[in-house]
Amino acid sequence: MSGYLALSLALFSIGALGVVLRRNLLVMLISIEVMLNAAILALVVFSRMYGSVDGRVMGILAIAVAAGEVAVGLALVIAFVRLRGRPDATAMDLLKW
Amino acid sequence: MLAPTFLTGPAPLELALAPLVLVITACVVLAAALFRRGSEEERLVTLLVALGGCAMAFLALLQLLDRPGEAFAGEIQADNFGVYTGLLATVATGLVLLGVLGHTRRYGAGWGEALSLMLLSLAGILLVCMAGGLLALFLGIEILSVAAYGLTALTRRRGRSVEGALRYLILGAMASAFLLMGIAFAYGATGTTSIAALAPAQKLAHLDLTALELLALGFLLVGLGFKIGAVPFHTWVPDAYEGAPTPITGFMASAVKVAAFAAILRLVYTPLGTAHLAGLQNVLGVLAALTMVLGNLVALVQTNFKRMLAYSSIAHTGYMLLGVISPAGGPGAVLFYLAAYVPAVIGAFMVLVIIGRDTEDLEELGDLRGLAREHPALGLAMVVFMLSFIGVPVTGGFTAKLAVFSAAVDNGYVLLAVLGIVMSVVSVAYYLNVVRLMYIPAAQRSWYRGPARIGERAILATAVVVLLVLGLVPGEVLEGALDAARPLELLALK
Amino acid sequence: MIVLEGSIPAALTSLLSVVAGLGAIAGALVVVTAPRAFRAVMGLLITVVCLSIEYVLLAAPVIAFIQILVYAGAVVVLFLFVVMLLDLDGSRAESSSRGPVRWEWAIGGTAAFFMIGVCGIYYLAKLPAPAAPAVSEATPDGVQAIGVTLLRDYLVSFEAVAVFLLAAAVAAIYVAHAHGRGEKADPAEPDPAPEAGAAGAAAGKEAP
Amino acid sequence: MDNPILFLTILLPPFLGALVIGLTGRYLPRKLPGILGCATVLVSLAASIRGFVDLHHVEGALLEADFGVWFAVAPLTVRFHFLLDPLASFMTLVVSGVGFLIHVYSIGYMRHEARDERFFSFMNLFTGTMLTLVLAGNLPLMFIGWEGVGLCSYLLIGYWFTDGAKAAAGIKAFLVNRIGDLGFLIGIFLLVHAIGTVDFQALAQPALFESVGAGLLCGIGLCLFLGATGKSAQIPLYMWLPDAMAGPTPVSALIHAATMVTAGVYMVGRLGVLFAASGVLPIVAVVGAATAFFAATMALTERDLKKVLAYSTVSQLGFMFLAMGCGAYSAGIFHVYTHAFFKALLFLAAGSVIHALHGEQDIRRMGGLLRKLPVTGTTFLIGGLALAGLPLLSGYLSKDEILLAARTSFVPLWLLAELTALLTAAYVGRLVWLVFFGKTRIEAAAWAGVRESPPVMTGPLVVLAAGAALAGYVNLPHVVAHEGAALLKRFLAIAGEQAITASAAAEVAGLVVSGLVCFGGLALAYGFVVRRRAQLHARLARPGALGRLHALLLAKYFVDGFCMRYLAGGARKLAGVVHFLDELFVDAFLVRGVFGLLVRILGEATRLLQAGRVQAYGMALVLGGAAMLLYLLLSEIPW
Repeated sequence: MSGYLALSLALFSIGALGVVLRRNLLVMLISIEVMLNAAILALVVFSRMYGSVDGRVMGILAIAVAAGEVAVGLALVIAFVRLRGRPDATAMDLLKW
Repeated sequence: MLAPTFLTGPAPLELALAPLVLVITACVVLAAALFRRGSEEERLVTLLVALGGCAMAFLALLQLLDRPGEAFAGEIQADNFGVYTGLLATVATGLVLLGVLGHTRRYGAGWGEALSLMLLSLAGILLVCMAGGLLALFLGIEILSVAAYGLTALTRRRGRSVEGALRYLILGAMASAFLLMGIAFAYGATGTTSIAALAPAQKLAHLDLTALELLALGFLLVGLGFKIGAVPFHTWVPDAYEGAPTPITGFMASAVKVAAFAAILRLVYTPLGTAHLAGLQNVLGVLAALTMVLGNLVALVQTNFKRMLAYSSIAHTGYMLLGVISPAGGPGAVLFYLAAYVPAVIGAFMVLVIIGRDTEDLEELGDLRGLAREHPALGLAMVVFMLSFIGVPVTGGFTAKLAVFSAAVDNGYVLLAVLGIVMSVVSVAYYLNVVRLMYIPAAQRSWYRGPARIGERAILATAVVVLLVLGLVPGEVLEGALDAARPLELLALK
Repeated sequence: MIVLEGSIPAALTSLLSVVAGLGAIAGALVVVTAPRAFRAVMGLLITVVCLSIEYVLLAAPVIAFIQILVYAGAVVVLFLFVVMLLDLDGSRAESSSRGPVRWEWAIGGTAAFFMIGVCGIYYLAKLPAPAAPAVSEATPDGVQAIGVTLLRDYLVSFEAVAVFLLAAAVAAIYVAHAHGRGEKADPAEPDPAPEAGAAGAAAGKEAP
Repeated sequence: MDNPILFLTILLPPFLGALVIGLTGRYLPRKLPGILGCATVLVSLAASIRGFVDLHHVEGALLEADFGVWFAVAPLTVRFHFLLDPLASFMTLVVSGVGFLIHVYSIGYMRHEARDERFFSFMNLFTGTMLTLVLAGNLPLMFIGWEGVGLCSYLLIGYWFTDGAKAAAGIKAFLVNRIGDLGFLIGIFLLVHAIGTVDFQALAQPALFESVGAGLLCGIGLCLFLGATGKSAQIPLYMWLPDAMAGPTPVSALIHAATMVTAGVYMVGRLGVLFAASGVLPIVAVVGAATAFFAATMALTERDLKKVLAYSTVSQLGFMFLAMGCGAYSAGIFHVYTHAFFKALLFLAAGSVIHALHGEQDIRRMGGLLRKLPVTGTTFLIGGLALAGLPLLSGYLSKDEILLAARTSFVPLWLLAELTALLTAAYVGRLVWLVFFGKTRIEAAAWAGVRESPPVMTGPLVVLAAGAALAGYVNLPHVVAHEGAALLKRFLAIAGEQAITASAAAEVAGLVVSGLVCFGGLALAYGFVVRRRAQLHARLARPGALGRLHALLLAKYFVDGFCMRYLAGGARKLAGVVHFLDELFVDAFLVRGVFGLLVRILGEATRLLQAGRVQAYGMALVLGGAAMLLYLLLSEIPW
């Protein structure tokens, strides 16, 4: 069980790393997907640990949420690229301190 | 013996009625907008429908006051805490809708979408407020967040709007991942998904889940700290607030904030949270201090009114966090603080909406120059809002700060309370700067002309009256807030 | 359904789970390091597939199935679609991945995060063994059990997901819609091109 | 005895007036806002007199009214509870009486303003909040008034918002006041924490404080005193008051001389038992005496007519705190009362001068005005002499009482106070001479146009002058009027007051010394201002930077006489130091330093983070999460 949790944490961390490191907005969104997947893995692991269905049900619904979120994210990226020409985080410079 | 309680207690559907009404109204509005979005009259009608939905949700919630009940396998938990916060958020949304009553022309594109997203978001907020299960709470937060992303990008041709929304979404989705991870660990540590039953597992010789509990709390705090806008998870606030169209900003600063605090209070005051209350208090205490200091100091140097209010909103989050960490009386004080904060912040943003009615968005501080001379009533209302933000007596802000700080002192956080007071002194500078600017004579060119619309008058008058009432005779509301939060406190003090 | 726990040797199961886990991590690393968005999408696909293998090994074949269905079937395709739409790969790969946050900081921070979490799990928590087989088998992970739980215990959440998807759909369609009626580009906004150039120049200055 | 009607008649009219004038003033005939404003204060005054009379017939000399619960946060219940005891009644009379006269005067003073309804609305609001402060029956209610008067002060200082400096002065005043309020609030919290009540009547029981730790009690006292120093412009929070002179002169008279600034003194008197028990009274006395001295030295060299008076106000407030610190509460309140008359008079007369000279405030460009402004000049002279402590005028009697108290409690403070009194007489002499006597330094054309102010302005001056001359006779020293002595002191009977016993000889000696000090100060002024006036004039007539000329002038004083060299030079230096501190701390440090640094840091951060701040924000999420997890794991796991 600990191994699976470590895997989950590793995926979560790598996802976070992707968000922090990459400038491409699409890759950032993909990294967020990795993070969400890590969380879903944790749910399934605990579901297995307790032998209850709850975690799995939560996981299923969380997959739906992740998909919905990515849809909105992609829509925003498209709108952003229309305005600024490239899906680059460094192009987000209109809002400042 | 069971019969009377069954008869008097609310039926399951009654508990879920308010969100249901909102979702149905949202669908109606959306459908109407899909097929007809031409004329201003039609927009007005859809707005009235949305307002009607809010009103019905309000009544449905009001029904539940003092009639606690739970249904749907405990996923809906309509205790007074949930109903109180839900009512507050509903009123806030209603006020925002009322405020754009005269603005059918300005926000032409996306009118129907905006209304339906707002209603859906409110439904999510109500779900958060009345959530009895972790999953329902998470989904409520997700609904309100995803609607908020959409709303922030409502002016999709404006770079700022899209950029603010995109930043909000990237960080928000990241925070959602933290939240989901936290929920997973909470489930792992306790074996249950019901918030009320979220208790540490029994310690057995070969079994110790304490670390899981702590991981759960840590992840949850990141996710919820993000939603309430606590430093260092606050960074989305100024961007999203500045980028969003102003009425939407008002909505985010009021209703969404209510939901965020409802969520954090619910999760801190579970058996799981109270088992590690000391650690949580320390962590949140540090966050509160950082939040108060950073919010106020950065607000000082802002030139954009919306951004300034965003940082001020962060600062207020800091004050409220003091209440969150004070088990005795704190949660109630936070509820009351929200009640006093919501009208002021909506009012302040609405003044901005009103003066920019005929033109582009006016949102720089300089745009307020001379406002009070030209429109004394607007100026006066704004003065009241600013004073309430500062916490000057007779306004609700004073009573609210008094309640929160005295709760903090009561719980031994004297230094934090002193810091809070010091920081509210610092805040005087930027709030009064607004007042000063408004009284400087200037030939402003682009304010609205003509008399104020009925909705605008209504909302400003309501906000001012509510603030004064909360300042002068807060008794009833304060009692109500304290009572509503008492179950949470009892959990911690046990 | 197809593979139930216990029907294959334990050693093989653990080997498979290790391999799949490494695969998932490798996929995630591809996401982080891929120079092009297209490859990052492929990395996500690897991770997703490996994870679904893990789910099967965790006696959760339904969720594995849904994972493949939703992720490989919808999310990845959606990403690919957007990548093609924006025509990213052909014209410009990310010239330098060196963002504003330095490599060392980012890796150090996330690694610290990971280490703290793992220490918590490995050294501090004494986790229970997977629930006794009796319990596990008493609640077979059939579609039926999940369905019943979903619609009995999580009815509100189930409905809430519907509302969520509605909200997401409205938001996404509205935001991505190209030609709104009565809309015009905001004249108050600066012209994107010079802005972007300036930002690029600024970024370039910071790089060395 | 309950008498809600009385309280409503005192409190409501100004508030109603403020509301009506503020909302409808623009549509009213030209003069109506002013008249309305005066009328409402008159009603309050009448009711205050009624209350004063009633007190004499009431058992226990206490009237109260309770308008229900304001709020209840366990363990604290705060009610809308007002009380009128002799102390409050006396203050009410001062506030509404002097306030009424100043309102009348304002009609004349503000008639050139295009829209004066805002002014009268704020003035009425101020009167209402000040009365709330005075009549409050508990600390939070007093805090309403406390904040309210600060707010009105802010609004009125910045009345001419057109002027950036003036608006800044308003903000500075409010900000400094808020620092004091911070102390006040913390004091209230600590009080609730320690004792659990904030009711003045309950707090007048000495037994209440016996069980509280000395340190905590001292902390409470210090915090509350910090509040008092903010409102009453004492060291270290005095610097806002001179700047506050940017407001219209009636505002200076009402708020920054007669009423609001005395709120701190009033608060100390209100909480007399608490302060006596807390052991901070010596600190109060030292701060008061020090403030009195420093402000007086600064008044010596100030060149702005109103600012001289402002420093003088700070100095006199110092005297009041000295009295409070010596436990002679009634002496302090007595000085509040006489000071209200003569300082309001001085400000109004100064306003009349400024009015006549079309805004000129530099005393070096005045002189000889007595001929042109006989009423103003005479009344100013009376007020000035009362301030200087000329025997038999009101200031003499009240100041003497304070000096007596200081002498019986701590001799060095007494000596400092006598020295301050000497300086007071000196700067009064200098001021009066430079403004009203000698040859005029006003240009001929302007001189010809100088006219005495209209009766609506001089009327109040005359009334106040009578007050400034005679107001002291309510509290004669014991040695003079054996049986009828100290009427005021016996009437007030402030709880916690320390009895001061002095022999008849000592009293007489005190009276004589006070008189001598006054004459000595005037003589000093005569010697060094009047006799040297020719040189002064010659120097100033030359073109060039006035500052350098003035410095040269001062250098000449150095050479001329050791005494003046010590006084003026030292004062100049001291003033310089204080100004420097003020500049350094408030302007340079707070405004330019901290804010400037902040802006620069933020600017840097912006530059660094401009490209893709989202990632940096995400990093904050990760790092913050890591830190929180680490802390939680480390603190909660038993190792």
